[in-house]
Amino acid sequence: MPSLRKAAVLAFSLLAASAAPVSAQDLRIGAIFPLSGANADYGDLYMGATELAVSHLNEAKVLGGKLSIAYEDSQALPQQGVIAMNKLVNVEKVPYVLSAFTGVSKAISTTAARSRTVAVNGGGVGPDLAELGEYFWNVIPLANFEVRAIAPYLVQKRGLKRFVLVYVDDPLGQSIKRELEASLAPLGGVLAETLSVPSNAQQFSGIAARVRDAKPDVVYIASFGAQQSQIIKQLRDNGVTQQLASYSGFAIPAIAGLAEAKGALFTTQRIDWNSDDPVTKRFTREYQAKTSRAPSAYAANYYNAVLLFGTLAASLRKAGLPVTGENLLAKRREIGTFDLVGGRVTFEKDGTIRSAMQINEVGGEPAAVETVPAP
Amino acid sequence: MLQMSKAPALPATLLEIVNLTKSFEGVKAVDDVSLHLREGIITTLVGPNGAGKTTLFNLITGHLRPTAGDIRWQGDSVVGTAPWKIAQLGVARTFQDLRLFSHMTVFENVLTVMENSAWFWQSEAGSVTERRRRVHEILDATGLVHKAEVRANDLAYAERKFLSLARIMATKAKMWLLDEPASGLDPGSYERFVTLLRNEVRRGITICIIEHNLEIVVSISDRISFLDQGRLLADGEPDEILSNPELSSIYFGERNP
Amino acid sequence: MIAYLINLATLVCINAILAITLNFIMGYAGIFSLAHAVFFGVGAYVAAFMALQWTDSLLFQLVAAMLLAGLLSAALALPALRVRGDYFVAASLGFQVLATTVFSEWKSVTGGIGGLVGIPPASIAGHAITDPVEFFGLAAVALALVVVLTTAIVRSSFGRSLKAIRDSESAALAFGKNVALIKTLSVFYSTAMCAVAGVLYADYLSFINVESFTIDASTLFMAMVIVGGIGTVWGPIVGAVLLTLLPAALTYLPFLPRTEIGSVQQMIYGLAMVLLMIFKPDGLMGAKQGEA
Amino acid sequence: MLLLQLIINGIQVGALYGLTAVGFSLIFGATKIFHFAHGASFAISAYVFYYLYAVLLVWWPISILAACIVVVVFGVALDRYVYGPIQSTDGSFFTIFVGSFGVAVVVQNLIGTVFGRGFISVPSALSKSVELAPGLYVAPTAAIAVVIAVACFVALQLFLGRTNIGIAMRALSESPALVRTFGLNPKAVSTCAFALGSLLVVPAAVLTSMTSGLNAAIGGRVMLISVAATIVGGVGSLRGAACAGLLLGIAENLALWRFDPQWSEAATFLILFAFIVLRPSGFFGRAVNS
Repeated sequence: MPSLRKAAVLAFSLLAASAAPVSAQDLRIGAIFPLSGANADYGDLYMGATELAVSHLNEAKVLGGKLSIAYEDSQALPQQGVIAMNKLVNVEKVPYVLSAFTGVSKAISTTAARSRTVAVNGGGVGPDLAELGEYFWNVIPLANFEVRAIAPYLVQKRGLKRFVLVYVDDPLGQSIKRELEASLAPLGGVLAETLSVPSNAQQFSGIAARVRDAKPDVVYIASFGAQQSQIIKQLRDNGVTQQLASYSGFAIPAIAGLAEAKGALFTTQRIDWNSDDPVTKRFTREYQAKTSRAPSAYAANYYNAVLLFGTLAASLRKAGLPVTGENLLAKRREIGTFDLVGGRVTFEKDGTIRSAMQINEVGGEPAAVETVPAP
Repeated sequence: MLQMSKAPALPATLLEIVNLTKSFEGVKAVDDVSLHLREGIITTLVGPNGAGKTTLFNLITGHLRPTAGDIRWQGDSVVGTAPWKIAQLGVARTFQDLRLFSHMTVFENVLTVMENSAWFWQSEAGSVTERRRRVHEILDATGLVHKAEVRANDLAYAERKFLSLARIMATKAKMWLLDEPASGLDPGSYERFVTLLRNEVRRGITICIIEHNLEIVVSISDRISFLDQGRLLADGEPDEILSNPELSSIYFGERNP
Repeated sequence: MIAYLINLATLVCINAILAITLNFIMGYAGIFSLAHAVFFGVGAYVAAFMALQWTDSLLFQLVAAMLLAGLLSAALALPALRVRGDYFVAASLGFQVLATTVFSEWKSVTGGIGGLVGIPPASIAGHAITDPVEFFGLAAVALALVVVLTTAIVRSSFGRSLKAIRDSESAALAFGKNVALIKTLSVFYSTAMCAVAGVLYADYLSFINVESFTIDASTLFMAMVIVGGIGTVWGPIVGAVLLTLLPAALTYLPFLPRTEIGSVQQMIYGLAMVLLMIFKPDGLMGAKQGEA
Repeated sequence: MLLLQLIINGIQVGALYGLTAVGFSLIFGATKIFHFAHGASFAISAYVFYYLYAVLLVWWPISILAACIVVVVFGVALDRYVYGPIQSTDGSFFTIFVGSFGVAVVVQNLIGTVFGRGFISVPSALSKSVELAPGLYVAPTAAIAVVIAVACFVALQLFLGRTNIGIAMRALSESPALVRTFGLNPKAVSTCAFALGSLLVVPAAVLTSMTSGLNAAIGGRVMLISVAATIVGGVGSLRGAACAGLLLGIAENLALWRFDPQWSEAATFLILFAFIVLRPSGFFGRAVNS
């Protein structure tokens, strides 16, 4: 039961928070994750990583005080996200908030900019996340990179030219649609049909009929969470036998465990789990030990987001400056390049990062089918 | 229709019903009825259950639309007119099941009837104090003064009957249609009731009443119209109707083929 | 902490306006609508769209939102109010679902599921309201006006006509009440005031999307009215306070796992609805003699 | 071919909608209770079946039987301990509706807490389609759905037409007094209506768990469809509810032929509105204007 573990982690951190003496040196950051609702799986995943990062930073004692995270539940819903953000900014007065999901991230970005609080996204991949102001950072390459990586691979290496897109009609899905439209034609591929679905839809037998009718070579699915499993299962049940493809949304346990999803291809940012870099090594080893899960790109991103804060806050402390959103932003611009899980990362001007991508196969060994270098 | 000998001088007709028919899925609840409701008198509708008396009321007040025929108020047809407009022309009614404004106080029940339809200002209904005085008067006449602030739902049965009457007294209607207003009243109450009605008629109100209790029918009626199975069988002076053996046998259920 | 309390208080004011306006048609006109969130949404979208495209003037936003919501409801009310009560509930339910689809599909106006981001703060006579305390003041004034106006209407002759219709429509008709007009006017008033809450909401959060205007929101508003006491003046306000503060209060219970707060909150108000209907159908503030 | 495929999909979905709607309509007709928690019954039976069959690996007939028992107990208990007390104090349409609504909210969240809010489905070979004709795929579940729906409906009609209690159930909505003169207790008849009405959701719940899967919020959607079908079919007409359920299922799928999927739910409610405005009595119902 993942929820039990999650509850245990929470109970523990609450106990720890209340037991430990609070000193003026202590630091607190916020996190707005889906902890309940249909996308709680993701929140669970992220939390394992952030907790690990917090314990590593506290062990290292580089901050001059204890670091802790105030978690708020967004249910992956924008409105809940805004309410949570208001609470974090006004009550907890945190300088730094971890965010997830494109919709939630967009929603909290106004508050972030107005209150000069840094918001860091490690999960949402909608390309418009790059345009949310200087206080909004992304430690995850956005979906345009994902589409640009997988499209040439499918068309040129696999010879799959005819695409059908099944997408949730939200900012992420729309941007993937735009990106596919733009990148397929030059490659000689065709986007034969695009089918949008409401985010709460359950029945996909009709969609399956339309997918079959379009006679695709490959079906690209741009949904998230539990709905992805439903789409895959019902497509397979209803006679869609073609190759399935997706973005990093497929990097969750529910998909890995779904028999119907076997063989589906999806992109994630490139992370060499077997790299010799000490940060990556330690993360890989301890994450696996602590959560009994294979490390994933999502986990690495949120680990990185906390680590990034640690690095910035430590150097601010060293310089005798208060840890505020403004100072964190200035410091990030000053340092520019960071050693994080997966290697060295450089921030672009708009607060996003570029990274090499890899293409994975569900249930495939080895994990990565193909590596695409950073553009 | 049985023809009764006509009395020489009848009052003018206020409401005329002309060949009125209403059928529900082929069953004629009111069947070709023609009737004059005359000014300043009490006309009683009698007849066994299912004779179509209440349906006739519903047709007059516009709650139902006739299948055929015409209803004329002071000479003008009112068929197809909305019930609230007919009410504003001057036809008020009570219901067999009372239909009080059950969650409102007695005072409010009467007051709201006095007020105009949808607007906040009450140009025709007089000043606020004037209206309140009038409500008080009516409650006094119906013996409900000490219950003014009680919710209609919490009244005793007889009190509810009187509230139903108080409500109709508050209207400016010229004609009242009363659907079994006295049923279930104890003798003391209905005496008070009959007196009240008589006073109102003296003020110039025209009343049409549905009543089963023959004692009341006798004591109250100026004219009687007898209905059975939707048809008007007789229409005339009380003693004429009540002395007709054929009608009384129908009334008491000994229907002859 | 003060800032957080003011944040909650502002949301309470907005929710109280919604509950009062819903109570107005449910409690006094006997119209049971499960589509209240639609008009909340119309108000919010009008304000957001205007603020993003034309003007940040609160006055213009309010007038436009109220008119649009009111006219839309009147257009719908005319055919829908002809049918029986349970049909109206079903029709309003269907309308709510349909409106949710429109809100998420009409992307050029509503921004789709992604919503409208970065709504500029509203201004009164050129003064932009960005300070949360000022905004709370604005919301409180709006709430006070709605309470006063609604109470005045309920106690007026119009209010009595409304209650008469609720208690017996046929009797009201028989006493010369223009039922269709009165009902339509009351729906117009209720939804126009509901749109005021929408305007405040959009300007306050500076972000809106369809999720705030779904059937869940309509259910929550209905629960506020019912828990507080349907057809009473203070009931909807009490209900709004309780149900708005409930999730915030639950976050302070240390033994409750974070992940379950949403469910526990909904279970509490679901259960409250059941128990109230069994033991005290008039709600917490209801059942005073003579109050109707 | 796409059109034919969509119609077939629609029939499968519609058959299950029809059955569920008949259950709702039966309860509403016989007791005048607007049983909003009918969707909750659906969710409960689906989750009981899922838990026994897919998690505990119980033999399927026993899992279905257990689902039947639990859902009947739930329905009857609601009638006895929630609707009964409400009816005895106030009993207006609205108080019952609110009480029922509250039950639906509680059940949905309880299921979410116990089983999680994510999507689950029962793995079954029955939901795997076979290609009947080129481009035409039909799963065994479609055939099962249609057969069971027809069988249940015929059985129900026989029961209502031939047995004392069945006749009483139809009479109850007309006049409770009439039922008493039959020598039957209206309470017992209402219990029977709840038991039967709740039982009718089981086939749909079980098949849905195999085809499109479940989540905790599924009850709400089922409820919307049932209410819509009851009204479109005409209140009090079981035949109408069944036909309307089928119609809504087909309409929802046919909408996919020309429109984006997010409008398919809207199709349901456009039909509902059309009926409410143009023909409020439904296919077979009585006039209902106030």
